[in-house]
Amino acid sequence: MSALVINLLPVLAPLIVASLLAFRGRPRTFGIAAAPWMPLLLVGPLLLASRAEMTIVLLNLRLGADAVASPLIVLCAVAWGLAGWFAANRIHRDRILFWSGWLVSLAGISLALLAQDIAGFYAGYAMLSLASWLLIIHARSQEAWRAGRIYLVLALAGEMAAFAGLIAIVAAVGNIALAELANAVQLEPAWRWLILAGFAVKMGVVPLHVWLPLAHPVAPVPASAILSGVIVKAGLLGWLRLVPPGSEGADAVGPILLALGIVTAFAGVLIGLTQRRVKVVLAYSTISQMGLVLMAYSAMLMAPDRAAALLPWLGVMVLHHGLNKASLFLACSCAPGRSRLRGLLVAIPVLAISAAPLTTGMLAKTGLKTALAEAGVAHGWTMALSLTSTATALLLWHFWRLVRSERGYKTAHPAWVAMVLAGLFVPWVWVLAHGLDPHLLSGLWPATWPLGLAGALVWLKGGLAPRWRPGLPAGDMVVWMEGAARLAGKGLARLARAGAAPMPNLYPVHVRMTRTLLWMERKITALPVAGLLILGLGGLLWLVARWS
Amino acid sequence: MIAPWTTQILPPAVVLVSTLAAIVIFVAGEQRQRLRIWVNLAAAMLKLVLVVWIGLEVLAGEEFLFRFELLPGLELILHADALSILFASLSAVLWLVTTVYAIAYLEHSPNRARFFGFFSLCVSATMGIAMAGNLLTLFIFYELLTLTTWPLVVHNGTPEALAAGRSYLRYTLTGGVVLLTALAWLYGLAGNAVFTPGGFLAPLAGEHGAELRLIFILLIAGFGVKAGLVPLHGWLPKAMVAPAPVSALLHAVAVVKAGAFGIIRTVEDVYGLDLVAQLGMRLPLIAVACWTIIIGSLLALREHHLKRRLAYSTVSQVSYIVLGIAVGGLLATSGGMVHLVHQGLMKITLFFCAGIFGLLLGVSKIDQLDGLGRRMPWVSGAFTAAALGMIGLPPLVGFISKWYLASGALAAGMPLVLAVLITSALLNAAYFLPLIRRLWLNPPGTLAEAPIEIGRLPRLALMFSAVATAALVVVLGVLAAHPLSPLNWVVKIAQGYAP
Amino acid sequence: MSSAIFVLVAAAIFGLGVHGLLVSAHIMRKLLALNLMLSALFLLLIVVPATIEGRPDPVPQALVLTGIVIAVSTTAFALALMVRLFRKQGHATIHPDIDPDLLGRRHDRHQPEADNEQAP
Amino acid sequence: MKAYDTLMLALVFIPLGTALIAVMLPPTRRRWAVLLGGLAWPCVLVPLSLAIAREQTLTLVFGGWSPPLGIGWRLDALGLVVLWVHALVGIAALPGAWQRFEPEKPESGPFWSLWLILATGVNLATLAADLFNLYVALELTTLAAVALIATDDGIAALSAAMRYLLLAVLGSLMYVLGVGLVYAQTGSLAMHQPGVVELNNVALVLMLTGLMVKAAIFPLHVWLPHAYSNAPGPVAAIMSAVVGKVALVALWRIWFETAVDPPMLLANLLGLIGAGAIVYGAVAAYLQPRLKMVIAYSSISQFGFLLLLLPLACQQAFQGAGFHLLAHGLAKASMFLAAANIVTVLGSDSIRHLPGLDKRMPLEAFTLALAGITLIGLPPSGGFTGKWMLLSAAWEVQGWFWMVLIVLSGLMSAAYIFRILALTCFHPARRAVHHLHARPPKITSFAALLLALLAVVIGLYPHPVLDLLGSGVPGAGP
Repeated sequence: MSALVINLLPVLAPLIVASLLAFRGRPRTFGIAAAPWMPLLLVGPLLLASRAEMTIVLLNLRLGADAVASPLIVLCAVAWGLAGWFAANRIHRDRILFWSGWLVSLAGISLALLAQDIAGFYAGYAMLSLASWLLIIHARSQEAWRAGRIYLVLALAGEMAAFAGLIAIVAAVGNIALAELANAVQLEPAWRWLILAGFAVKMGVVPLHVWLPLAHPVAPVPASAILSGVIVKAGLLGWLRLVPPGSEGADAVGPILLALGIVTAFAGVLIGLTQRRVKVVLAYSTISQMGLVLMAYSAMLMAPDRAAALLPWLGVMVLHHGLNKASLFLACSCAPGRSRLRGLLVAIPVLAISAAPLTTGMLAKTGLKTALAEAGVAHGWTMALSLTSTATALLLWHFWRLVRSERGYKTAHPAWVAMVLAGLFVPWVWVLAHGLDPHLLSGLWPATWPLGLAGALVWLKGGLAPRWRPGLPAGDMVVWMEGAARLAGKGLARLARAGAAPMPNLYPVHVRMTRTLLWMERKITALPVAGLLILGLGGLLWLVARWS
Repeated sequence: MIAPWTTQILPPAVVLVSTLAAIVIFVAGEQRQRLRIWVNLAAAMLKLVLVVWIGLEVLAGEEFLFRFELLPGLELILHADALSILFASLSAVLWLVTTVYAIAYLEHSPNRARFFGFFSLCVSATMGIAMAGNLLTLFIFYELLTLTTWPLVVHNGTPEALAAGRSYLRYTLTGGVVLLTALAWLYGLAGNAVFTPGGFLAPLAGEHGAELRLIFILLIAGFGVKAGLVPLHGWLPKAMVAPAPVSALLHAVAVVKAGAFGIIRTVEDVYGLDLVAQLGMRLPLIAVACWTIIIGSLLALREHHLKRRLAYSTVSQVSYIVLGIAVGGLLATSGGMVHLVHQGLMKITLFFCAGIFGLLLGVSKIDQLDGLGRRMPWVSGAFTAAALGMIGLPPLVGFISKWYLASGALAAGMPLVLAVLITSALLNAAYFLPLIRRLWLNPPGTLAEAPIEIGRLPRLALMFSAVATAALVVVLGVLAAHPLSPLNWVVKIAQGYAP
Repeated sequence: MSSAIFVLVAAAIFGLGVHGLLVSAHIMRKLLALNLMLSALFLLLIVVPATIEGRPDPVPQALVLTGIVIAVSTTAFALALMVRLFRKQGHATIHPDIDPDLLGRRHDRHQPEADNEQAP
Repeated sequence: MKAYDTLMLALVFIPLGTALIAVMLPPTRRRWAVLLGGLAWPCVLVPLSLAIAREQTLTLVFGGWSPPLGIGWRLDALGLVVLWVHALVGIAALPGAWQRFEPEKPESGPFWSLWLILATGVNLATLAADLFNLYVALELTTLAAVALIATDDGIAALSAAMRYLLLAVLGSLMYVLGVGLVYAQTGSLAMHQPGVVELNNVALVLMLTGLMVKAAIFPLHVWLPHAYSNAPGPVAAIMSAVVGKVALVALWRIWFETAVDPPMLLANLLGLIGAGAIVYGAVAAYLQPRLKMVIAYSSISQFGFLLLLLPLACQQAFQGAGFHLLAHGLAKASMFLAAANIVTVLGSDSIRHLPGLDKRMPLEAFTLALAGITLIGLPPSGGFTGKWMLLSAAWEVQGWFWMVLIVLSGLMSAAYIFRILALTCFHPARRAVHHLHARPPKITSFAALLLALLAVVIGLYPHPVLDLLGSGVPGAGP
């Protein structure tokens, strides 16, 4: 019973609080006050770590925190909670809209995290995708609507693709527990690709990344913090849940994903370098970081037997990126250029993400490298990996130069500071808690030289960014996509018009018929005609009778 | 275990309850409003109780059968099996809600006695369809339904209402004629047409294959008119000129569902899916359903009149039922049948809300919905819930149907059907999400401040019915796995057809 | 052999009658034509049946007698009707289109002014 | 046996006697006499029905003179059905006639005795056992009917009556000519022994045509619309219900019972004529500007059905046609009675005055709707039963064309019925008639409603009638 309550609370409580917002007066104020702290409820299941089964709910819903979800649960609890604290003081307009979106997406992600059956997971994921739309369009400016539209189209399409895939599983084995999924069914490759592509939308894997650079700048700061820090990782969860390492046939897709990952990692950086707006730059950096996560995941696919051991390392990467990226987003509205201290507070996550020695970033890189080594990937890949950190460093340098000129609130919000500290320590705690070997010494040099390279480049050319800039729009290729969509829309409209055939108007026919009939009647009413009719009919009958 | 005479008397009783109510209402006349209200509510309650009673008895394995020889060799059979209980309980529940809604909606409007009289008659016709035990009975009540809904369609008496009524009759009576032909033919061939799970025509398939094929087409066409299969759907959008409760009942329960129900009976109880497949009629049926689903959604996408958009969405959604039945197998069959209930709930909620917007604020076009969310949060909330359900968003009922239909389609090895379902879901999103956005996020339009003349009590009644059905949409979705949920009931039925 | 002639004569008279009944305008003429046809009919009834063993068959006689009764009464009645029609419309012919409503024109015998009422 | 003889005698002599008595009574009393007579003779039908159910036919021969010289009567199931329709409609029409022909009105003088003479004629025609008797009876009926139409003296009614008279007499002359030929060939006039009318087609054709004129089968219907629509309501009711039907029944009898297997081709031709009647009547009814005209044309369309019996000759077809005769008679009569009330109140039956009628005269509106359902043949109603039997007959003889025709006819009648209903109940009353006349007593409305209800109810429990008809199929019916 207690297990049920504790596991259900993180999902139900946000929804209840959200429904409180509907009532004017005290309930609403209470709801707004309570909203920021909802994520902390996720700690419960994490500590409890036991299943709860609800046979009558949804399609026999099963809840519980497991190893796969736990890093995300931690991330969600910390990052989302701190962002909520931040939002509590910094969001002033359209609070109902903001908080309802915030709470529903929280409920969604909690359900996605805790659900142990396919239907439950999909339900949570769908709630999350739709509700986070509300966070994106919060500003309701032209730009926001556009970003929201593009996000919605991509998210729904991705969701449907994922739905098709997981329905293929369900059709084969029913709505089984995710834990048994690994080797319950062997899937046609097409379905697996559908699942991967569907969740890749959330992850922002190239070429499905276009919504991130549009959504992050328009969303309010705390919202983009969780979008970029937490929500994008829901896609990763989807992969781990539905295409778990070790499910047969999955290892085949590993190399392709690996290539895709490295492409994403570099593409994110390169396009990011051409951007001028801080949050857009951060969005692209997120894209490239997700590329790294993708590589790690593909490594796990390629080395299924070691997957269990690699899972904690993946957790490290997730935590590291999520927290640091969230703190960078929060920084954007805390006027980081105003004092040295604030500059330091920005610098720490910057360095961490560009994997400076002894930072959590170095841990993440180490994790990734071990993973690749386990997967028996050629040495060249590892080389490329180091180059990605150089690129990231350049991108973040670009960000650093832009962010110092950011204005915004004069005061620095404590949640920001807390987020920075969390980014600094939580991954370490995680490493120690899981007894992982951080490879400190062996990791030093590989962590140092890419940065040095980056520094050199910056020093030589005074930073690439300012001078060399082909004017790519934010969300690069989305422009073409929009054009294509418009054309398709026109086509559909024409099709629909063809479908609706109008009823012919029978009125003139009716009138003519009346006239003719009345004329006829008048004619045959005249006695001679009538008599002739009688005789004629008789004659006809007689002829027929004779003839037969 | 109950007395044998009860098992004979109950099915006709369920049908006749609302007929009696109708007679009382007609006789009482226009002025006796209080009496009318009480008779309506009492009859609805009574019917609900009876249906639930029968349902529980059927669950306990009781046999309900009422036969009456109409013509030599031509019997009027009313029986109660799980499927009829499904439809009957849906209509009973929704009738109750709609009655409350209609009483409030039509306050101070003329011709209420006529309206409620035919309203009740229409429900008893629906009940008859649900309880019908053979094709003839089904046909008889199907025709009665046409007769009793026509006055409701033309109720307003405006020229366009009359035009709508004309086209309604043009379509439905033609459908009835087609059915009659098929019926006579079938009786000529088989001598009888008592519904039997798995069908009873298999023995004839040998020498009469071609005729059976033709009869099947005729039957599907005849029922398809009411079920709104494209291109037989023309009357549906026109009929939207009727008052909101009518359109709600028409779409959610009475007419459209009657057609779908007839198709279910035809496929499952007259032919049996195996025979249908053997006659080579299964794939065409699936094709028609898919085509209707897609075209209906496209037409809805293009429509700017709120109720008409909803109508087109009905056209598309009802074919989910046909699709599920035609695809067959446990999963798809249950998915199709459960959509009978789920679509009913969602669509009636949508029409309730549309009606409320129209009545209170005079909203008829979708661009007049701007910013109504703040003005009427509850109604807009109900609308939103139902619309999201239509899209198939978990954990709402639409999701459950979609889930079963899709997995059924794949289990039957038809990925194309899955593609159709997904496309339709996206199209649904494309024509419902803008409405939701207008309700909540757009700046209030001119109508959002329009004054409301309706009294407080009727407003509450209207709101109550909308919110109640919306609550069902949510609850039945969340508790889909509950042993008494429609889903489980339907799975029980489907096991009878597709073990 | 003789009967053949009679039959032909009867047929001729009948034809004349039919023509008169249909074509002549005045009702009186029509009625005369009617009687002509009747007498042709009686002639036929009397003539055609052969005699049964020597003595004439009584049945046709009976028939003809009855026929005559009917003919007389019919004629009388028709004449009465004609007279009333004449009184009403001033001429004893049947107007070709007796029902103006059939031509779309309004015509209310019961309520002549019910037609041209304005909005009450 | 004797008992039945007296009963059959009563069928004819009660109305006849009452008519004669009525003539002698002072005008104020006539109504009462007629009321007694009109209510008395139907009571005879009850024991007769029982008798018919037991032994299919009853015969009566007068004073030892055997036909053809003497007069013989014969009653079978079909005749019984006709008599029942006649009785029911007659009783239902009484209230209307009662308030229409009050003693102080001039036209009420002859009406009441004519009314009973018409009844006599109809009963006689139903009972007649030989061709010539039939002729006499039909002639009597026609004369009475013409006189009744003429009671409402206006130019329209009078000339309609005159036209009816002339055409009917022409028809009956053709018929009796045929009879003469028949006798000349076979020396017999008995109706109920096959082979009397040999395949000498002149005779057969002459009789058929004559009867078709009297039964107003399209295209020989020209007298009907004006006659019906200008006759007083009760008269129109009784005429549409039985007067035309009697001639049709006679046609059936001659076809099935008297003629030696008539050529199938001829049967099909007659069926086609029936089809033409169905279509033409329906279309014309749809286009009429007056309510009574609509009803009249719908009768033409419905008579077409009864001709379909000839091509579909078989047991079910016979049952179906007989049942349709019953249902249509009741429904059509009720419509005419309702229309009569409407005319009385609105002063006109132009359909432009119908809007808003459901408020002013709800009973009449409801009657029209109910009767309409039967005419369309929607289940459950008498019309549907008849139509269904005909359908299954068509199925049995594999007559696909007839099947389609019967099915489509429902649609066609739906067109004009629903046009009327829409106008009556759902048009906003734009052209309100500015002064309404006194409402006729409720009983008239209820009488009409009762007939319509009956027409629907017999569809719910048709067994007695069907069994009756099933037992008494005409000789030629296979």
